[in-house]
Amino acid sequence: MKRLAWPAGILAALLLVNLIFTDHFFQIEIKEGHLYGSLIDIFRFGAPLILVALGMTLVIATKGIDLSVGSVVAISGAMACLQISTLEAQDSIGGVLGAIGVALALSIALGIGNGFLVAVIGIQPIIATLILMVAGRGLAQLITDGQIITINSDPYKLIGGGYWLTLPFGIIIVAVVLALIAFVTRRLALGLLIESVGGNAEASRLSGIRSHGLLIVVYAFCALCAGIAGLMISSNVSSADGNNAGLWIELDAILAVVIGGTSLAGGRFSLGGTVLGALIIQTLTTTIYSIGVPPETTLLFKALVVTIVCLLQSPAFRAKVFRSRRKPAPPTVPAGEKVTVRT
Amino acid sequence: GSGGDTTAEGGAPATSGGGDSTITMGFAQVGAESGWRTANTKSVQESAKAAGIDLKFSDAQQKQENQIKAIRSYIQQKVDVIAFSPVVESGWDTVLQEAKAANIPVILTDRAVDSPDKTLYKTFLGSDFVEEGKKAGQWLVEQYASETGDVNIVELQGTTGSAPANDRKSGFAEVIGADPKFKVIASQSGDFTRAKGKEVMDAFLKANPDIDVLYAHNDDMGLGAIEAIEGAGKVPGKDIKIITVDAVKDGMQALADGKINYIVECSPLLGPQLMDLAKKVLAGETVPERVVTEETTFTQEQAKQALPSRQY
Amino acid sequence: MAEAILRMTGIGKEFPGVKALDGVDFRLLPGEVHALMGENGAGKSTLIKVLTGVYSIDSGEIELAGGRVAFAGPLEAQKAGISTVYQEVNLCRNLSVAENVFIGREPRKFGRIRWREMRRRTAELLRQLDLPIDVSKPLSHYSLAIQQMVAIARAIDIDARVLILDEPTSSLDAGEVAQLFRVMRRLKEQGIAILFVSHFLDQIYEIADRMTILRNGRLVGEYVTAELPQVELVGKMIGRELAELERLDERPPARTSDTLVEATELGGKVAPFSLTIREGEVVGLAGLLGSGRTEIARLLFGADHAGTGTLRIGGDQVNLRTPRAAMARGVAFCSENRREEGLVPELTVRENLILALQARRGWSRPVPRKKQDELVAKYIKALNIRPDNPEMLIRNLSGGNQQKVLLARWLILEPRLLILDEPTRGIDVGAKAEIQKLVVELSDGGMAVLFISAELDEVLRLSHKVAVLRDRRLVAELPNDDTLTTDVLMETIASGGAR
Amino acid sequence: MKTVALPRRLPAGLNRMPRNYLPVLVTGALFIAMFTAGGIRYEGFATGQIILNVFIDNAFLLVVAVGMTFVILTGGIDLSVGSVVALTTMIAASLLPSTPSFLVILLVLAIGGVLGAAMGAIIHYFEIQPFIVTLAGMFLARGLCYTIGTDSIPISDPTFTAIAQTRIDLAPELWISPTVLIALAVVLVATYTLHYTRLGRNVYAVGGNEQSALLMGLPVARTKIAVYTISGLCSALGGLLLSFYMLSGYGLHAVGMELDAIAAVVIGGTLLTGGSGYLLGTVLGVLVLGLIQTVISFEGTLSSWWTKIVIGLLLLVFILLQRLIVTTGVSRER
Ligand SMILES: Nc1ncnc2c1ncn2[C@@H]1O[C@H](COP(=O)(O)OP(=O)(O)OP(=O)(O)O)[C@@H](O)[C@H]1O
Ligand SMILES: Nc1ncnc2c1ncn2[C@@H]1O[C@H](COP(=O)(O)OP(=O)(O)OP(=O)(O)O)[C@@H](O)[C@H]1O
Ligand SMILES: [Mg+2]
Ligand SMILES: [Mg+2]
Repeated sequence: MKRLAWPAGILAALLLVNLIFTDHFFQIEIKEGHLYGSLIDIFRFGAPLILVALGMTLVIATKGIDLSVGSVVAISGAMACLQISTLEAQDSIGGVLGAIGVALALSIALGIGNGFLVAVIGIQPIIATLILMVAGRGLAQLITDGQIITINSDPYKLIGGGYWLTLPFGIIIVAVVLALIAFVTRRLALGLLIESVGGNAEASRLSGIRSHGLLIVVYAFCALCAGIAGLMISSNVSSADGNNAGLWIELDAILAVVIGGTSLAGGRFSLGGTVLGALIIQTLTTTIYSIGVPPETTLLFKALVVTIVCLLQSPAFRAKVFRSRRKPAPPTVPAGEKVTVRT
Repeated sequence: GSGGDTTAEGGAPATSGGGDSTITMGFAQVGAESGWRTANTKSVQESAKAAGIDLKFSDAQQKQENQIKAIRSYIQQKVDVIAFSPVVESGWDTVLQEAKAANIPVILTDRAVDSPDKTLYKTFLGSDFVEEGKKAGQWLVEQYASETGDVNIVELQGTTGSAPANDRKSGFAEVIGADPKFKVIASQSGDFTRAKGKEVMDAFLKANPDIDVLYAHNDDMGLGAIEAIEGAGKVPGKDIKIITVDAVKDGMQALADGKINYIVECSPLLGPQLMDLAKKVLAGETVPERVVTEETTFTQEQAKQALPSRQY
Repeated sequence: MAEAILRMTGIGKEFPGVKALDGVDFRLLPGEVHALMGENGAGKSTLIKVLTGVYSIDSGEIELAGGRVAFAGPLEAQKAGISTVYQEVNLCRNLSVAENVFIGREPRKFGRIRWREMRRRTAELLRQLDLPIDVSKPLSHYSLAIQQMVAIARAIDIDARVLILDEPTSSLDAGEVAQLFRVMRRLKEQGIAILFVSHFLDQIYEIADRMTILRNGRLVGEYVTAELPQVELVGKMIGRELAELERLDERPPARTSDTLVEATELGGKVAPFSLTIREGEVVGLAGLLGSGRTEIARLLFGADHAGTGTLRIGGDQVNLRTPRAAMARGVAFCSENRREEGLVPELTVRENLILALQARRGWSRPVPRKKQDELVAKYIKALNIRPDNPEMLIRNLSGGNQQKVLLARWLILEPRLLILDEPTRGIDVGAKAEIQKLVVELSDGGMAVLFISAELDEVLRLSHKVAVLRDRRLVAELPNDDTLTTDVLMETIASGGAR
Repeated sequence: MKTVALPRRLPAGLNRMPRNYLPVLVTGALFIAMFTAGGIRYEGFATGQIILNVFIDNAFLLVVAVGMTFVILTGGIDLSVGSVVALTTMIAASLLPSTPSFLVILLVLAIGGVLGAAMGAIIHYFEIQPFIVTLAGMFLARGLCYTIGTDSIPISDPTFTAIAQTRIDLAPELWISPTVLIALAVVLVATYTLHYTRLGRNVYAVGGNEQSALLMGLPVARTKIAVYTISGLCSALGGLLLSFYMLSGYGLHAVGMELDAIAAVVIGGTLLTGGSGYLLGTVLGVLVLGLIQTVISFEGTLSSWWTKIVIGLLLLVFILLQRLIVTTGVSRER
């Protein structure tokens, strides 16, 4: 896939930087019966971001945006932990599943709310989801009563902090969700319909696409992804923090989507690109921690990398800067004829 | 008024909320960014109720400008006394002058302001973050007094730029800086959260094979780091010694369990003292310029004893 | 012969996979109207865009008034005295009509825009084109044809040495075209060189002095219009003879089949009207700009809500709330406004083509890829869509080819009623004949067609009956018998149906 | 018999006014309704000073939102504004002890403008999405703040303090700060620019359809770079107003202000897709956000989380009403 070449190249370059600056970065060993190493960490901590970004990809493909994912992350984690904390036996699988069900159902309901505001009422997505972004944090804290709910449940711990067949369980969840989305959008026709609505909403309506329903589904799905990510994040530290869980994850997710090559103007989307984009961001974060960038300069470093990534990805930039090297030689130009190139 | 027996006298303001004799206090809280802060809010709210003070509460969501707006609106609402926990030290002069002009006394909690004009507020009640950092450093110095080799320390800082992060870092650095064997080999922001604490610690563990000590600016980051340490197959509290600040319940539990070695307390329970001070100020009594909250430190033994009676 | 004001030599332009222009020479003399002719996708628009700096050229050179130029963009071209109307209406629909005419050169005093003056001058200008509309309304308020007129007004008001008009008349009716030609002649007398693109051969023969013909991005030749008979012109454009047109010229007999659609006092933005369409019947809608043809079509398709009246389709009374509901009843609607209401520009030809079919099947039942490829191949061939690469993004197709794809989108649904709003807009003679033939075949096969076109000839040629609109009111319904001619139609339109 | 109202040709002005300004009018009406409701519910609310306080407390946001309006009208977005505000306060605070205040003011304005112009140029010439470029700008500016220092730096410069503490009395019990005047001046200049200059009209054209604007021969590059420059300048000016307001520079100032500014612009009826909206709407948007905050602090009993929930709910109700009235209004007009 040529479209993914640039994000993949950038990811490789970032990893290379680590190879040079950090010892043992590529070392993967088995510890405590599971894989252990920096690369594994990137997947482990990147899993929630990948999930949120996948949901966001679909929303962005419809020409929308969802700012509320961070809040949904917090709400879902809070809800699940609250339920589990009231269980008699926190290790009961049934109880944990119930809690997860409630949390995800709530997430979906919130997503449907977003979709309703956008599709039916016709509110601009950024503002429609901003409402939940603001109120949702409050809701999450209302659920936790402003405290951090700590739980002690092994089955729940598995979701975000556990391992299965030596692999971090979060990665398996991501793989399953990714496969599901890929199937529904690329094997079935949902992807085409989403891209069509995002590309030209009026033309899609006149072609008979039920765009309202579609939008609601997409926002609900995005919230579901955020909900699962919320479970992972809270499970990873066995506690729910209504105020901080998923803070600013919407920005990272949007960044991941765009780095992955999906345009915020809607239309075409690339799931693979999004996954790569999220991995780039997580690698960047891990890199910052490992090579010891001081916290004060972290943001400068991030700005630098994001700028370089975007410049490299921009065909216009490549055309302008590397023009001398890659100027296409038109086969029909007779020798000696002057060629004018627009600058 | 109901239950309020404190009438405004002496140096009390000329205006009074609603014209009755109940004291109205405007309290501008920073936000609810942590369990600590929530406990602080609760304490203020509960003790206001207990003291029969009518509390107007506002939440600034960690933004100084919001806090200023809230204070200004309290002036507009003609409350009797204003209390607030400044987000940062600087930048309060203008609004405090407005309060002074409106004859409304101001009490600072949790954190001071750096205004040269000390008449802008009546008193300051709260902890000293630099002192907390120093206490953490002192314990470390004592523990490793006999150690001759290097002591490798990693630090989990609070939110970049926030006052507790800045001060706890500098107080700690000041104390351990006296002895070159203490080396801070990595220091990153964990945003005061468990999730970040775990993530950063995971990276630290991989990049630095021998870490002796972890200093976390709050319990939550420490708790997250403990998980990372366990995940790496090491024993928190033994292989890596852990010092944190705050002493919230989960932290105390971990301390009692031996996973943390030392906690410097930072008490959020300022409410009763605050109400007391407010009444005194309104009654025209003189109050000290600085009231330091009673805070202690906990070792593992002390934690086991204190745990059953912890309120937050 | 006078010295050429514009000379392009050996122009080459290649897009990924397509050689749009290949060594084309072109020259334009002052005071002439020069037609640029060619099939859809021949490279006409590309030549124009290359000239005005929208695209850079791969090879060749451009001289304007003797000096070599390479414009970095339309702004520079405009400054050098080249005023252009591009093929798609390229105006800002959110701005008022007056602003669209004057933006970038607003009348100002001390840097302050003089709105009143601007509106006054716009109104005056549009009056010259016989278009007395409210110039302070946003452009989006008006139909595509009016937008096209506004674009023309803008271009002719710009002080220019060269005026380029890329298919300006594609949705205009005869009256508007006459106005435009009057203005063009006046400009020509002032020595302005005019480059004119149109697929209406009559118009070419009426206005053009000379013509340049392109085929597949190559120059066929430069001719004096008067010396080149129509048949030969067509032959040179499409590279073969065209016989179909004549065959269609016999009158279709009136249909007596079952009624498919019956609208009774149906009203919305148009005055309540009644209209019946039988199975297999082609009903033409005739009327001037903004007479409400499109709005009738939209009502029948559920794209707009009907405020009053009833609609029966296939005997059942229906209340169409969405296009989807209409599609479920077997109605299809190919909009006149392909950019806003048709194309999904970022999708491929294939995806655009199967879009409505897929929408009807829903997201969970994808059209199998093999079926897609078959359908697409079939229609690419049937409609001669070029380039014949189904995986090309539709926005990279030439205007006429885009139109064909959109038409195909609806044809594959095999609807019971097909509403075609200006389906032949911007389509070349060859393909136009194909489409007309297709309409006849479809209606013979039992499909009802509501046919809207600004070209009365075409309406007459295809329709079993013609409904005439004036001022958003259906004023007459005429059977297409021997007595009906374009003149009669024109008269009916003008008199408001007092026949 | 039912009849259809055919669009008649009304006099230009009359016909144009209502439809275009409807969202703004509705927003204004709802604002007044909200203020009235607050006045009924809370003692001491329905005073002129409350409105003036909203202006005083939001002067900086207003200025920033004005810049954001330009950007959004072209269909872009500028996420860097909050950080640039913070950077401005930080630079001002760190330079003021040793540099004359007017130099500092010029310098920060220049920095804001240059940053904006740079982002605009990258967005236009390299065809990178504004969201990303300005996000990088946001990281950059915030990062620069921390590089200057992580502590909050007090400002004690006499000029700044004087501006900060001056009260302009309008009437007894009614006063404003000089910052309000500055903000209002910015609004006036910006309104004039948008409606009476070519730059302003080009902004609308580019937002309406960039491709068309280009083909119409409009200076698209210049316009796009200009709006980001304006936004940068406005952010820097907003930063100065914030330094007057706070008398301090701090890297954590104005966190998330970009969202407030965007929200204000959008609440004011401007479309994020560009090409449609008015500055008056933005002013109303800022006032609405400010009034919601005032209501919250008058309510005075809300816990931290209920504060957020109520802000969200008020916003929701406001937007629903606005949307409802505007759509029914428009459909009735047709
Ligand atoms: N941006 C582009 N990218 C790729 N191919 C393009 C692009 N623009 C045009 N083409 C191709 O160049 C060829 C010439 O197109 P052009 O638009 O010039 O045709 P035209 O003669 O104007 O046709 P029409 O009569 O349909 O308007 C077509 O094959 C078209 O597909
Ligand atoms: N002369 C006019 N004055 C005012 N409004 C007009 C005028 N002409 C058209 N309109 C507006 O243009 C819109 C489009 O009309 P419609 O598209 O139904 O016409 P049409 O017969 O299809 O004409 P066209 O050939 O322009 O497509 C209508 O909403 C109408 O209000
Ligand atoms: Mg063309
Ligand atoms: Mg029409």
